[in-house]
Amino acid sequence: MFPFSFEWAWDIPHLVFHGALWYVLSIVGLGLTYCIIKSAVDTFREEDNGHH
Amino acid sequence: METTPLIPQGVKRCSKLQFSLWMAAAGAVLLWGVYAMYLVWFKGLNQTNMNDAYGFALWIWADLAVIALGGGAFFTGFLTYIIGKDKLKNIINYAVIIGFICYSSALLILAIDIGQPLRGWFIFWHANVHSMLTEVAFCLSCYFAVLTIEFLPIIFENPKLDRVPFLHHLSHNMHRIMAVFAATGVFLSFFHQGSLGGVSGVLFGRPFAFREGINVWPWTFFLFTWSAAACGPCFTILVTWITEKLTRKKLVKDDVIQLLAKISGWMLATYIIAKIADTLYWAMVTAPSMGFSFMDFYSGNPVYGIWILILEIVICGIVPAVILITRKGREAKSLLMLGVVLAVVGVCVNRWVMILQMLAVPVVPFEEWFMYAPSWQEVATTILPVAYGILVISLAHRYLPVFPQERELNPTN
Amino acid sequence: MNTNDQQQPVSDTASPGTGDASGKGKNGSGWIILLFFVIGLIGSLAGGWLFFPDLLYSEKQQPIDFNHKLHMGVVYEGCQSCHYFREDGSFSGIPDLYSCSGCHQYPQGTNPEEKKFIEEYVRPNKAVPWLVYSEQPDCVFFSHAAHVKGADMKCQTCHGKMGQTTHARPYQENRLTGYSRDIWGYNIARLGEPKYGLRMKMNDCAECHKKRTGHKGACFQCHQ
Amino acid sequence: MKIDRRSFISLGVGVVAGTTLTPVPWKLMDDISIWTQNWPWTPVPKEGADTYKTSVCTLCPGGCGIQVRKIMDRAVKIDGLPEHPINRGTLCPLGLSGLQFLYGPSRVKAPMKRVGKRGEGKWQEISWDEAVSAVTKKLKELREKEKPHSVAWVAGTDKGTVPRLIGRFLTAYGSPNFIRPPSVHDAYELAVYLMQGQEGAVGFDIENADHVLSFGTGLLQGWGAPVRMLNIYGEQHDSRKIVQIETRLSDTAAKADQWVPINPGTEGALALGIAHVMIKESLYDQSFINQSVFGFEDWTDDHGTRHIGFKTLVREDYSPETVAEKTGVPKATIEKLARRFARADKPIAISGRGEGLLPGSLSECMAVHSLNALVGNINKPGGVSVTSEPEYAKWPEVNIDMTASRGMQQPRVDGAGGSKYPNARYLLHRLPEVINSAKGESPVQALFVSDANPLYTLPNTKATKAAFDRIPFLVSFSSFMDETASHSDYILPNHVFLERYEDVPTPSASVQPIIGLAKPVVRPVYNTRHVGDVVLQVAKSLGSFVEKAFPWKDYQGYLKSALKDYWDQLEEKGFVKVKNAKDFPWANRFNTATGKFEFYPSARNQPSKNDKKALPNFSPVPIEGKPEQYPLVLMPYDAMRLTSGDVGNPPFMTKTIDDTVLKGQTVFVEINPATARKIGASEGERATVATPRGRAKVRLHLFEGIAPGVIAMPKGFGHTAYSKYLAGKGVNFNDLIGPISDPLSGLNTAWGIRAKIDRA
Amino acid sequence: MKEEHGDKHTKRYGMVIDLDKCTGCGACMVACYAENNVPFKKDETDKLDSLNWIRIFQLTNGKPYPDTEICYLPMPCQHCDGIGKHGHPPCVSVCPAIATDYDDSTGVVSQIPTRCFGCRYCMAACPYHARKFNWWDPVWPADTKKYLNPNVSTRMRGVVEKCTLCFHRYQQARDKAYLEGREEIYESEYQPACAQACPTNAITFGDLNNPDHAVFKLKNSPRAFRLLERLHTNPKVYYLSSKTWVRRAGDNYLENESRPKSNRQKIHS
Repeated sequence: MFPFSFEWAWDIPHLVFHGALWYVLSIVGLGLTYCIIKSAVDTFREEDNGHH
Repeated sequence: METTPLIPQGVKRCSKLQFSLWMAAAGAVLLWGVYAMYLVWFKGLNQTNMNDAYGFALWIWADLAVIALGGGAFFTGFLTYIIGKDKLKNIINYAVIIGFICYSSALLILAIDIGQPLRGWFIFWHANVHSMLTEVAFCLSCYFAVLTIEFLPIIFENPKLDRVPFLHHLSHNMHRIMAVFAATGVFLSFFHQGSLGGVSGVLFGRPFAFREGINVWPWTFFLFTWSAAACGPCFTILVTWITEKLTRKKLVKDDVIQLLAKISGWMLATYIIAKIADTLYWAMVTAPSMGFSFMDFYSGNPVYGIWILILEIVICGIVPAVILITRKGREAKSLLMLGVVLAVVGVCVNRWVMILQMLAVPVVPFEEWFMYAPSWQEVATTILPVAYGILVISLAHRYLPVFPQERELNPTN
Repeated sequence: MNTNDQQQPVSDTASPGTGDASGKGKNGSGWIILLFFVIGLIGSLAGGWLFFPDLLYSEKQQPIDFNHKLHMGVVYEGCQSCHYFREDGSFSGIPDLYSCSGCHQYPQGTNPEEKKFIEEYVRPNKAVPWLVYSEQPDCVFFSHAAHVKGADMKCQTCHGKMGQTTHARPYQENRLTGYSRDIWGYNIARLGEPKYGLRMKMNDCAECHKKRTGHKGACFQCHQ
Repeated sequence: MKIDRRSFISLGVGVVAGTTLTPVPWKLMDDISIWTQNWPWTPVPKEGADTYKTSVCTLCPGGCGIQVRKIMDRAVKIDGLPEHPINRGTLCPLGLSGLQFLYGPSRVKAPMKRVGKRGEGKWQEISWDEAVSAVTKKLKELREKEKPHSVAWVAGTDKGTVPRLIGRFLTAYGSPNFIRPPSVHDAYELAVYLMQGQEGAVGFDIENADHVLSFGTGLLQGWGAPVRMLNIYGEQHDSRKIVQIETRLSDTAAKADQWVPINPGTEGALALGIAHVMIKESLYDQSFINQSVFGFEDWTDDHGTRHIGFKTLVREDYSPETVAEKTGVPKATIEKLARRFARADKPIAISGRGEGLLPGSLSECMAVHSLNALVGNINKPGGVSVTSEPEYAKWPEVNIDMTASRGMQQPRVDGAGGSKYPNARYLLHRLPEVINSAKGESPVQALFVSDANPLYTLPNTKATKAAFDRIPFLVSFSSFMDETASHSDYILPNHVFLERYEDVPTPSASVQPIIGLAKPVVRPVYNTRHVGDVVLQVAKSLGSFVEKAFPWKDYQGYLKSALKDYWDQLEEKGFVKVKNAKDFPWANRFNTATGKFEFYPSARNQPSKNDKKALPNFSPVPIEGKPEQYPLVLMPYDAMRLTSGDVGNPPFMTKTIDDTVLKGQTVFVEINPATARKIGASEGERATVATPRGRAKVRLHLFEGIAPGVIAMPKGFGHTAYSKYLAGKGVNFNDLIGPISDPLSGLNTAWGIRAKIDRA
Repeated sequence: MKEEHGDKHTKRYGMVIDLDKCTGCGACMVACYAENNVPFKKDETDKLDSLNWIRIFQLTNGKPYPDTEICYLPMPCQHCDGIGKHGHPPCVSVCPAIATDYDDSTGVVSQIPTRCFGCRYCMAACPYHARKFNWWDPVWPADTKKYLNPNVSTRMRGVVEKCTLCFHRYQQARDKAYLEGREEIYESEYQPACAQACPTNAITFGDLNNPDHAVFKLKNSPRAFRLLERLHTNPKVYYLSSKTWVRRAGDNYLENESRPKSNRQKIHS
């Protein structure tokens, strides 16, 4: 799963498989992070603006 | 009736007492399952009736079946967010919840099923990228994460949680980019549904299950995705209908259901054509090349006869497909439900055949058919997800605004 | 707590629009939440990195404080004088009592540890329960012959300066697995130069194999 | 400052987020996995230097050489000894399981005294001194009562130093009752004694034979030295024909070049039918028959009475037609069998059923042995010969006192050598009947059992148990909690073969005399003692003449003195091939009255009134039960994966047993599908098999290889003792059958019993 | 049908089992238990819940008395070379955690119980049922722990195990060779416990690529066949039998035979 795990190999099957995996994980992770940060900012901004 | 802040506004819910009794009943079943699960975890898999010939058994079937049925989530999501069938937004929440239940159950079953649960993470860390099961595990977990992400905003819409500003925003923001998650989910689903098909399809030591295909993907890879896309939504329709019956009110408008049914119907129709083609090729070319005749797989044992093929393809394939693609069939409520039920049974039978019948068929000529009946622990742990699903659905339905059309269809005053 | 909860908003609304500072005060809950998050984060980071490793391992003393250096001075064939290959190619590992008592039937010097060794083990003919720093799990087949004879490696390459030690250092045992800490390495993150010889997890084997032979090897090469 | 629930939630989130960034979860995850890989309850075998010790396996009379791999002080594996002539580096499943006897769960760990009722399983551990003095006390008491002859000793074999020691002890003490359990060799030995006048074990030089005609003998199922037979079978597969005459398609029949199915119990008739064809077609060895035999042609005795010879007998009574009718073997087959046998270069005929734990009928044995005479293949390489035991050092004669002398003059309790059965040496199967029918107190007052388990191996277990219950003093020397040990008063556990010295005489049925030496491979695991040492100690504490008969300090000293010249070589190699034997020194020298091979044995006290009874003939052994009531015939069968003798099947071997032989705790009875169809039974069905002697719950296995009307059952199950890995599995065949004494020899001949099947 | 794989330099250890010689005595099974620390339970009659790295099947020709014949067939892991290319046995590629692999230098299919987490996919993949699952915690009663072989790890509950061709003996032989400065390992130095014990010498073991080894010639015997050749699992265990019905029982039908209507013989085990 990681380049430092025993089974890792820099070959095509690994790159395809894990490439896809990390691609998906990145999208999901980035999307989620975006939502969380955006929501936190929204929350603060809203509180600053004083309306609920 | 009650109106605590926990319950969404403007909808009717049953009394606390009635709800508690219902939950207690389901909880008792759940506890039974949990006890069996405890036995399996602490005493080992000897608690099951599995054996060296039946390494996969009831659980794995249940796993495959719930994943196929949970396919409603990704396919409805695909139709809603990517194709843009806006009408389906009225059922997408429920599809997501059902998918969430199915996939969390699947993961739980896998955790019970493996002999060394504490080492389960090896499948990720020491992943063998050539194994279909690895692909299943990764996609399953990732997709489960996606489903959770899709489920969360619905949870945050609970009136009480919605009052928390952060959660309110989070819910809103997640909704906004839901299409991205949904697309990822579709991608993941395509692969793991397919890989589940690949699980048996790649076994070239098992002429009953082995299929040729494209590159590393056997035909079952595509057939499984296809059938999940076809039958998953049927399960969503079925559960929606059961929920409506139990709560005694209409939750989703007919046109929504019928749109979904129509798409399912066409998916099912095309799937079954492909399945028939696959079966013919397998029976006439693949299996004979491995030294087996078609009837070897359907004779010489007390259970598996040609009937199971007829059941799967004709009764639970062609028949529901015909019902669902004809307007008359869809519009007659009882016919529609018959079609939906048959489709659901069909996909379950397919998974059974591909896993359990596969293991029953003797390959070495001097071995006999292997027959198996599950132990109570297996049954209990298989029913556990059902009870768990009922609990989650009940809670979701009571406290979350799952059905956008509910208020409109059931005006409180 | 509850009453606080109820009172707080009152005081909040009591001073509306008193500028930035009070604005923060009003919305202080946000910052406090953040502060608590940071406290939790830093606290757990500190606990996990600083205290956890010591909690995970228990420390044991060797039964006899063995002086490798001293022995190296009096034997002729270096390490293999005591840690020899048997005829069948297997490696003897830690010498058994019989090997030791060849010389130590009677005290050779005045070292109290030697005296202890003779009294507690040689006389009653009891095997010494040495704690092996590099003990591998049972599933591992490590061929000393392949490394020392086949690949001509030096003992020091893996075991470091063990031969030059004058005292037996404490043996740290993983409370969960029962293994020596040497296997994982003393640095919990497995970074930096290893303290005593090489780290001996499978990945460490693989790294060297990859470097020297070009591949990590088949399972059965090193497993039984 | 406002600290509320949300703050704590936030703290929690922080802790979780922080922890994921520490080694804690990841290292723990790894360590927990490593813990599962090394569960403390899953043993880890200790490493260490390995050594190999050579010894000899004594678990059966095969005497295979073994090498035991040791790691430090643990024995970890038994393999065959490559240089041993019997097994040449290979081994049978029993020998390979040897360490399960050493370390297994059924060992008796110390001397025991019974405290509950007999067989109740309540024991008290005692010291060896107490054990020896208890035995001494009883023996003294019996001598004082002038009843030394009421002591009997059942020992596993009568060959080797331990039986000699026991025999010497009994002689000095005053009892003639040394008894060896029955085996097929009783019949062989008696037959060659009668026909050749030679005493000794019968060896079959199958290595050099090219045609083996086996009358139901389990050549590949544990007969003789089992590994020797399997070795021979495997190594010269193409150069030797094996013909198996048997009712059931046994493993031997299956692997034979030809299987001749036969009606049960008619093997003797077939042998004579074959003789008929050979004589009729003049296929016999003319020179041997003309020069070296007596009783082939008709003859006239000293009184002028005319007697018929073997030739006349078989020509008159055993024409292929008659024999075909009796045996069910077609006439053409009989003729072919005869021609092939006769034309072979080195043909051997072998009789005796299965693995050979049953003596069988003397006349059948003689009939089959006649075939060996007809081809003149006796006392020749590639033939049948009598081997004598290698000579050990001679010991001083035993001086005995009056009590002992009077005791020794008493008839043997089993009747062997008496007026009724003058030729028999041991008749253990008669013991239960003798005791049970005795009026008043039991003729056996004290019974010692070593290397034997009569409560399991004797037919009619119920009667045996009743008899043993009448014996007031019962001592077992068994290393294991077997049936006899668990019913005895004292258990004085012997070392198992890996812990003790013992000489192993020439392997059963082998031509080449070999002495093997079992050596202590490991130190005794438990508080056990060599039976030889116990005998010496008992002798010592009995004092006077008995003590004087034993000038040795301990068994090892005694053994060394007995093996004298061989000792060093034995210590080093583990076995010695005794030289002179290879030359077949007894070739064509028969010790009969006529100096010839006698078809008509003159050793019988007087010529029989009925010549046909004196000559090798077919006198069918009646089997118990009425055909109307019991329409089927039940036969036992032996298998390599199941020991049926005194040694209980070890767990490893039980594990190899097919699920068509044993399922759960229930044994299968083999039945022909046609027979099953008649009673409407189907595969795997549960049923009760009933014989005149008992009933047993079984399951049915439909097997085409068993003759219709016959059912078969494996021997070796139905143990009630040993450990849970053996006890309670299946049925002891001896529960279902009783002994039938051969009117000629007294030997047990019961090869089967009538039975019926009641479907459950 | 008898395909050859690999060049002459790599070893391909395998065995040839002469069914004409096998008498079903069970020595191979017991030798295997003893060598490989295979545990035993009270009831071992459920053969699908019984750890056997080599199991003897009894085949019959199904003909009625007295034309019945039986044949014993010992079946260890077939150490398949696999379909198409070298090193793709049915079980190896399916393992999600690489607990089993194909060793290119010896052709042995390994199984590492400590890596295995018990998903049993490999068991489903193996047509020979050569892979066994540890349904129970192994127990060695009384002092039987003492006879455990230190060269073979005991397995824990919840993992798959199978025949390793006694690979630890190869490791030991290799150690000795290293010590003696040898490259080659002699044929006699590396023999699995079953082959060593077999009293009829029915089991021959060696390097199928090495013309000096006995198996090299035997595998080309006209009596030779392999189980289920049509699946292209390409086993390294060859069987010899002079009987047509036995050879037919090993494959579903024979090469030169026209396909029978139903190719499955009614052969009971």
